[in-house]
Amino acid sequence: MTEVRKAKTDIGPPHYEKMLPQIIKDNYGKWKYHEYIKSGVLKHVPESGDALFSVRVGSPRLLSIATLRDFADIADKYCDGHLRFTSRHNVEFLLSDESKVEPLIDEIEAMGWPVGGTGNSLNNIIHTQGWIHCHSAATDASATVKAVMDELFDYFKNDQLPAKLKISMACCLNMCGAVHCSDIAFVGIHRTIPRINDEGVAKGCEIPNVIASCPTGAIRPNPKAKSVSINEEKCMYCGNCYTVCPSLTIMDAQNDGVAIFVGGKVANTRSGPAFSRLAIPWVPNNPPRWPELVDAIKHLTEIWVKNAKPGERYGEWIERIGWEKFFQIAELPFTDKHIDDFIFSVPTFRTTSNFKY
Amino acid sequence: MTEVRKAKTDIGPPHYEKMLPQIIKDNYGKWKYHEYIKSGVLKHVPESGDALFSVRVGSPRLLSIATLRDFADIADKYCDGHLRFTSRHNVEFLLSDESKVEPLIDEIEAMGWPVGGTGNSLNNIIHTQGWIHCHSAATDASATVKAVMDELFDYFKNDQLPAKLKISMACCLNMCGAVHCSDIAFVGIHRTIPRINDEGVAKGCEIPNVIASCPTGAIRPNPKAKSVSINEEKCMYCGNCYTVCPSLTIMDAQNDGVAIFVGGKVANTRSGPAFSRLAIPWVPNNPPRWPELVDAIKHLTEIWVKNAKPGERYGEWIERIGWEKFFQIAELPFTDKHIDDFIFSVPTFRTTSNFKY
Amino acid sequence: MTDKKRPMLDELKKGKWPSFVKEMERMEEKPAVKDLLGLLETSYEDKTVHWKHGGIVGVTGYGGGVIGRYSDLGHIYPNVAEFHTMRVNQPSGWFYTSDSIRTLCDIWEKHGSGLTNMHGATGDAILLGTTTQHLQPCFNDLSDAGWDLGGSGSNMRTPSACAGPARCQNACIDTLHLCHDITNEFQDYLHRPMWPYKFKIKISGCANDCVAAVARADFSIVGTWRDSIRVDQDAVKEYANGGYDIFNMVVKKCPSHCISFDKETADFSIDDENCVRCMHCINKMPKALRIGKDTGATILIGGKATIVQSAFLSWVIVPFMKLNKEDGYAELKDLLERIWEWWDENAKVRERVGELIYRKGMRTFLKEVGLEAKAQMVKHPRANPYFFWWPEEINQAASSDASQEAAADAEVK
Amino acid sequence: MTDKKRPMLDELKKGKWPSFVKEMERMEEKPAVKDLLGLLETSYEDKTVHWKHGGIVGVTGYGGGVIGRYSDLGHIYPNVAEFHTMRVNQPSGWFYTSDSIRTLCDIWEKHGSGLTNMHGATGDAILLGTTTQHLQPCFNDLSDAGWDLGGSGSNMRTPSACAGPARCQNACIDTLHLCHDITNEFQDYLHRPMWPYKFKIKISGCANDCVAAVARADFSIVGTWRDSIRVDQDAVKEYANGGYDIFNMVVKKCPSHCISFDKETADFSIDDENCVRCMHCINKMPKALRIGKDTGATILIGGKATIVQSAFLSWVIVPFMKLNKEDGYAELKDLLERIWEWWDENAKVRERVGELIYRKGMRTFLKEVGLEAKAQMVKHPRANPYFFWWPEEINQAASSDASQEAAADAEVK
Ligand code: SRM
Ligand code: SRM
Ligand code: SRM
Ligand code: SRM
Ligand code: SF4
Ligand code: SF4
Ligand code: SF4
Ligand code: SF4
Ligand code: SF4
Ligand code: SF4
Ligand code: SF4
Ligand code: SF4
Repeated sequence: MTEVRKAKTDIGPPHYEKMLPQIIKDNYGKWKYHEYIKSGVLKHVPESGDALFSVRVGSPRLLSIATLRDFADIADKYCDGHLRFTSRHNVEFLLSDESKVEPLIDEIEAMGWPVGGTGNSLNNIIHTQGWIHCHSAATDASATVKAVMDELFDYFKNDQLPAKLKISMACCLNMCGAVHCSDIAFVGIHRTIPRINDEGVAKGCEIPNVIASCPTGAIRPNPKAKSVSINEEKCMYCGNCYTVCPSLTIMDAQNDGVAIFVGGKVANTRSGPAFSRLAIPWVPNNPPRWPELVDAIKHLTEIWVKNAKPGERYGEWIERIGWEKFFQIAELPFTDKHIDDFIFSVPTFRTTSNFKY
Repeated sequence: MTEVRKAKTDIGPPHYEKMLPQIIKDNYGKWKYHEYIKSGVLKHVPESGDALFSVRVGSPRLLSIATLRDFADIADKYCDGHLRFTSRHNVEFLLSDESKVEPLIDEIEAMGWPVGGTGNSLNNIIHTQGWIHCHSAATDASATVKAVMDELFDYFKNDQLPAKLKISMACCLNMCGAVHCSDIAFVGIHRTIPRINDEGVAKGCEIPNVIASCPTGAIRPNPKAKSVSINEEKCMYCGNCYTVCPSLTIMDAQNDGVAIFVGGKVANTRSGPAFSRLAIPWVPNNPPRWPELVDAIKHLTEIWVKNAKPGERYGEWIERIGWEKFFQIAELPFTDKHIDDFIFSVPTFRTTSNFKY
Repeated sequence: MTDKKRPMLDELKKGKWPSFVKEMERMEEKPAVKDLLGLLETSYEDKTVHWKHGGIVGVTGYGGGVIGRYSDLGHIYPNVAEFHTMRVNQPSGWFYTSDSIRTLCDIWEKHGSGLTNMHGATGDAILLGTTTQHLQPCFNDLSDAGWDLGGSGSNMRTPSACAGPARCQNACIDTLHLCHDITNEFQDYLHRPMWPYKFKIKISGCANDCVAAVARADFSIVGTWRDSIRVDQDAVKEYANGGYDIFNMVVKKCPSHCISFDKETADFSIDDENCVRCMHCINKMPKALRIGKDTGATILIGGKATIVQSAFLSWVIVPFMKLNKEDGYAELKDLLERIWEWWDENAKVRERVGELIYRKGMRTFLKEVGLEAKAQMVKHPRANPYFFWWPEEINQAASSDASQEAAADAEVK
Repeated sequence: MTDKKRPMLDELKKGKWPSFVKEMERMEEKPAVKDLLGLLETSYEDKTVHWKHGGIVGVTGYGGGVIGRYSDLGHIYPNVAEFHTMRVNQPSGWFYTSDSIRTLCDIWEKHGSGLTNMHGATGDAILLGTTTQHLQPCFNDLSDAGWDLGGSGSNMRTPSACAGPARCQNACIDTLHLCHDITNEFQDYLHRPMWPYKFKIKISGCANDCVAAVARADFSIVGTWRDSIRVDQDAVKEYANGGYDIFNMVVKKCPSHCISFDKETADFSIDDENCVRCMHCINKMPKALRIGKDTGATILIGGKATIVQSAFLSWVIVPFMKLNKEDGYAELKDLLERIWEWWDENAKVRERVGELIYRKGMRTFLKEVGLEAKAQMVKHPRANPYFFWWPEEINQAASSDASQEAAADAEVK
């Protein structure tokens, strides 16, 4: 460290109370109900009869301080200096004065920031670092998300979908952002086994940890080289060994790409939380706009919009019609890749003659 | 072998056609519908308009040739010499002449053989060898079945249950008779780890097979003794090592007993096949009539009869109300034993806040 | 032979359900049975079993069909010191003539205890208890009378089938013929254990699965159809007029909600494309509804009891197979041979086929036995991203480029 | 720094969704950002990443909060040769004042790239990219301004919470207060990695789980209630009169079928004993239905993503806990400490708590942390008979008798 001064540690985050607008302080915990004023605008009414308006603005999540300062100015102008961010990385401006809602919307949209993403709409895409910051990324996050959101933009603006549509993205199997329970999830994947740089392994890696890191036990010690060897048969390219040992290079530009999962959900409502399940094993990395990925997700979205009953989340729709019907309607090939062969595979097998052709 | 003569081999079983009554030969594959005439009596009507009557007689499955000859005589007298056995070990007399049905019933019941077990009744209890013939039995089969059937006899005679009630029994975890998918299943279990006779193991057992036989990997080689050792922490007393190695004695008269599972089903109807699940971890071996076992099964049966809706199999009833409610209604303690901790445990955990108190 | 009192067994002669003790006593004149009764009373006193593991006993030419059994109380009950059972292969569907029963009785009177199990859980007629020296003679007499033994040990086990077309309107396939045909075709596999472990085949004529094929067989054949359920509207109306609650007992319980029913007109119609053929509605209104006409079977694999990796229910590997009597079920038999070959080559000792598939993965199984992946094989697709690619599916050039990168990478570091 | 053209990035400035490229270009005057743009263009050309594993960098006194990052193209893009991120612990519920935002901006303008993620998937405000030498000064300024870092590495990760009582009528617990309280209570665990692996805590005010606690946290706190849903019949009628299809959209979708509704009178009643509190009906008629009054939380454990043993969703370990602000959430914190102690002692390197429980069994976990087994913990009880007995539960005398038998047995053989 260049500097000697040691800062005060363990002070924790600023107290949230300091951040709350007066109307929230007044009605904290006393909310009665909410209404959707229009797409992107929520009205929350407390027992006191006040009214809090939240204007939700779509964000790429990667924000410059220049933009953050713009937001601060907007907050000052319309919200007595109060705003928040959502668990899906949108911005929410908090107003106590209804008359300011439309002006705020006009101004922010004029600056190029879309208002929407509430109710039965496409929510913002949870995503991760990708090629902008993470060494582990099998695909890019920001570009794929941008390309998909551009294409599905109207679903964010309007709230006329059968239900909420939660799309999530992760750039490798570490799945930061927990895409494993989303209506539609896409994940960067590898398709070839790591190339071993023996020298690097010998120098830089804890061999026992490397071996332990493999979900399928594909890694064996290679004493001669003071390194490890990988059983091709057992390796499914998860990259976890690469996470613990940089000398097991798994990046493979020609073969890396994106897998798409569908039908997951987090809320306990009705059916309860559920995992997303494999729909499309691979689309190529095709910068800058990943057309194959965008088409696939658009298609997957549209068949749901077309076939789901009102109120049915993606997975609830599939559960009703059955996965075999889903693959028919989606016109997707069902392959051996779709059949689980990891630890908990057996409970996913169909142990009945009850199915549709 | 005392005798030199070698018999003809590989001739296979007698041809079934030789065994079929004329009415079946005439209408083979041409049946139109069936009716329940009364409990224990089925009427099958083919396109031709004939009528086949089947009288089902409850059997202990262990039958003497004396009794089999009695049955043969009855078959000659009423059925032109034709009878069959069912997949649950009952006897079925096959009549083409309706007028003979009642006389047959009168005669066979007079001999002490109950007619029933059809429709929504308690079916015969599938069971296994027990102490009559198997070295592996943790409990007896014939006596426990007899005791339970005596107690639930009326449910076999009448067909007024909410649905079919399939009770099955196995005398050890090998579960011959596949009790794992029954409305109510009871199974002989051990509760203490095998005692190792090192000498015997060294002499008589294939150590690799012994080690491989353990579902939980509790067995380690014990080179000094040319034997094996067992990790108490990991042994759940399944007895599979005993199956492959007689010198790992697992019988323990004080601690062996019976576990009771509920809610399984085989038919694909409606919900499809399902496993039975643990209700009561242990009741003692208490010959000759196992009163604790009988009471438990009677109780489990009665709460179902009382609470199930028409047409609901045991498991369908529980699925509707939820397992937590089942344990309340049954007034059974829920213990850590009820929580799966084997290979496929995780998918059985409740990953939602949706439950009843 | 002892003249021991048997208070506990006597207790088990009471009650309304037929008593196995009475059955045994009917044979008490046989010394073995008298000793068996004594041994059992002793077991009830001790609360434990008095049998030991069976040694290898059998009949010439066969590796299976006999279960050796010895008592640890042979010194007290000498007549059951040896007490082996023979498994006699039942006729398909367990149909008998009175004479065929008598033949079995006569043979067993001559050679054994006179006690039987009709039937064993796998389906055989079990002749319960005899001595080693009687095994061959007994088998000879059985064989002369046209009977053969069933399976035991690491071989194909005796196939069994439901009553099917002989007695049931729901039979989508000829269960009896198929069972008989397979049993005879594979006699060698049935009698001569040469496999890693047991392999069971069960055949049910419809989804009611009256032989519990899905729960108890490694290879489960379940009859079904491809076209549509036959509806007799008049008969439906009769049920309705008869006061039967069609809506609640049938329509509402349809698992795929594909029945529409008009309570007024009693018009009943099935959206067959969405019917999963679960049999429920047909079961509840047998006079009005019938199985389709284009029938065949669903093939499922892997069913087994608890040991070792916990119980498996069979899962779908062929959604629909048209079982052709004409060509002797060629497609089915061919599939069986391919499965056996793969299992035999790859399984560990005492590893059931379902457990092997679990270990190797369905993808390997399907490829090796030449089946195509179908969505009907799963309840739902995998949730984890741990799937594999076959070499031909990936860009091979890449790996080399990649290695170069790797190298480059290495330098940079 | 290069003046490379960026056709692909330019492409990503088009379209209606806000462009991250434009955001980056707003900071282009910063050399690091210019290089970052170049590096990214290169990644798009190469179709691969150009970052390497991070080394150990950080601020004095902390083991976490900073993610070290280096480029493998440092020779071409020197200003991102080092490009570490700092995780700033967000205020509960992500509420900010414009001034607090400006403060962060000023500090980050001085010390870093001027790029952020608002927010990271765990919840922190991420300051995206700076050099090693700026880490400490930046932290000092943050600390002086009242900000602290969040978690990274094998420690407790930054807890997060939904808007809860600040903005939502469904809040069954004070998510913001609880989140802030826990974060401060466990500062040491948050900043100093000393555990086998990461441990995440997320707090949702109700079963809608708006922070995806069950999917993304090892320890998931989900608000709920014990009494009954509050129904405002008049409001229900308003929905009905308004033409809202209460029967199909609400009643029929109730997972436990515990709502009765009279289409004529619009009488709406809930059988609360059978309500599983899934929130659906409340969500659909927020003006008519409200959460109960006797509120608390369900505690679930084990949630995590794919690596290693595939993704787990958290499962119930405490069906209902009354979270007492008064005693500073003593019960909850005590439970956390017990769980951490057991996990810390027993887990392998990089073994999440859910994976440890899977390996050791719930029975061990429950015993070690002192929780009682409850039926609410499982979807259904075990199907296999592989359960264990604690020494105190079995008849100890036995084993010795048994050994004697064993011996006897051995002789006989
Ligand atoms: C602002 C936010 C919480 C926060 O603290 O940031 C939030 C706020 C609300 N959620 Fe949420 N939810 C938020 C993330 C979530 C998540 C988490 C996620 O998406 O990653 C979930 C679970 C996702 C899932 O199920 O897969 C979630 C599942 C719900 C549900 C259940 C939806 C369903 O399918 O049944 C409701 C109820 C509803 O919408 O009727 C709900 C309802 C609401 C309400 C109506 C609650 C209220 O009255 O204030 C709020 C407005 C919803 C809306 O946007 O229309 N919220 N909500 C989050 C906004 C994210 C965003 O910017 O889009
Ligand atoms: C005779 C037998 C087949 C055989 O070849 O031996 C048989 C015969 C019939 N079964 Fe079965 N089932 C027979 C064992 C089974 C089994 C296997 C078992 O019990 O181990 C099952 C699956 C068990 C399960 O689901 O757990 C079985 C599930 C059914 C069902 C589905 C019941 C349900 O819960 O939905 C039906 C349909 C019905 O009863 O409405 C059925 C229907 C029938 C019908 C009505 C079919 C027909 O029209 O002929 C027959 C008379 C049923 C009755 O007893 O009321 N049969 N049936 C078996 C009699 C066993 C016994 O002695 O009790
Ligand atoms: C006789 C019979 C029980 C009965 O009373 O009906 C039986 C009896 C035995 N079975 Fe079984 N099994 C019998 C049907 C079954 C069934 C049910 C079925 O076949 O439908 C099962 C469950 C289904 C399955 O196969 O998984 C069954 C699963 C086992 C197992 C566990 C195998 C597994 O992989 O789970 C064993 C253990 C072994 O094979 O080592 C076993 C082993 C045995 C042995 C040979 C004991 C041993 O470990 O060597 C028993 C001999 C008892 C005796 O002394 O007569 N028996 N066994 C059944 C065969 C009669 C027949 O041929 O018809
Ligand atoms: C920044 C962030 C993604 C983002 O863009 O938002 C992130 C970034 C990284 N995660 Fe993550 N994880 C982030 C939230 C998550 C989440 C989601 C969550 O916390 O809600 C998950 C899934 C939930 C979970 O924990 O299971 C997640 C699961 C992982 C894993 C897999 C851990 C596992 O047991 O499954 C790893 C691998 C590891 O830790 O070695 C990982 C590792 C990493 C590393 C440190 C890469 C590595 O292997 O060292 C990434 C650093 C990227 C970079 O250069 O900045 N990250 N990571 C998130 C943290 C920001 C914040 O503090 O707010
Ligand atoms: S998902 Fe993978 S690549 Fe993306 S940020 Fe997380 S660890 Fe890095
Ligand atoms: S990539 Fe994954 S599967 Fe392959 S060796 Fe590495 S850890 Fe194992
Ligand atoms: S269940 Fe066990 S004890 Fe009973 S017959 Fe089968 S192997 Fe023997
Ligand atoms: S009894 Fe079962 S669990 Fe115990 S050692 Fe033997 S095989 Fe393993
Ligand atoms: S399985 Fe089907 S065909 Fe066979 S007896 Fe049962 S109902 Fe009839
Ligand atoms: S067979 Fe089953 S799925 Fe098909 S219509 Fe009848 S009840 Fe419904
Ligand atoms: S989780 Fe519940 S309380 Fe929290 S914001 Fe969502 S709906 Fe409101
Ligand atoms: S909260 Fe859910 S379970 Fe309870 S009544 Fe409403 S919809 Fe039904």
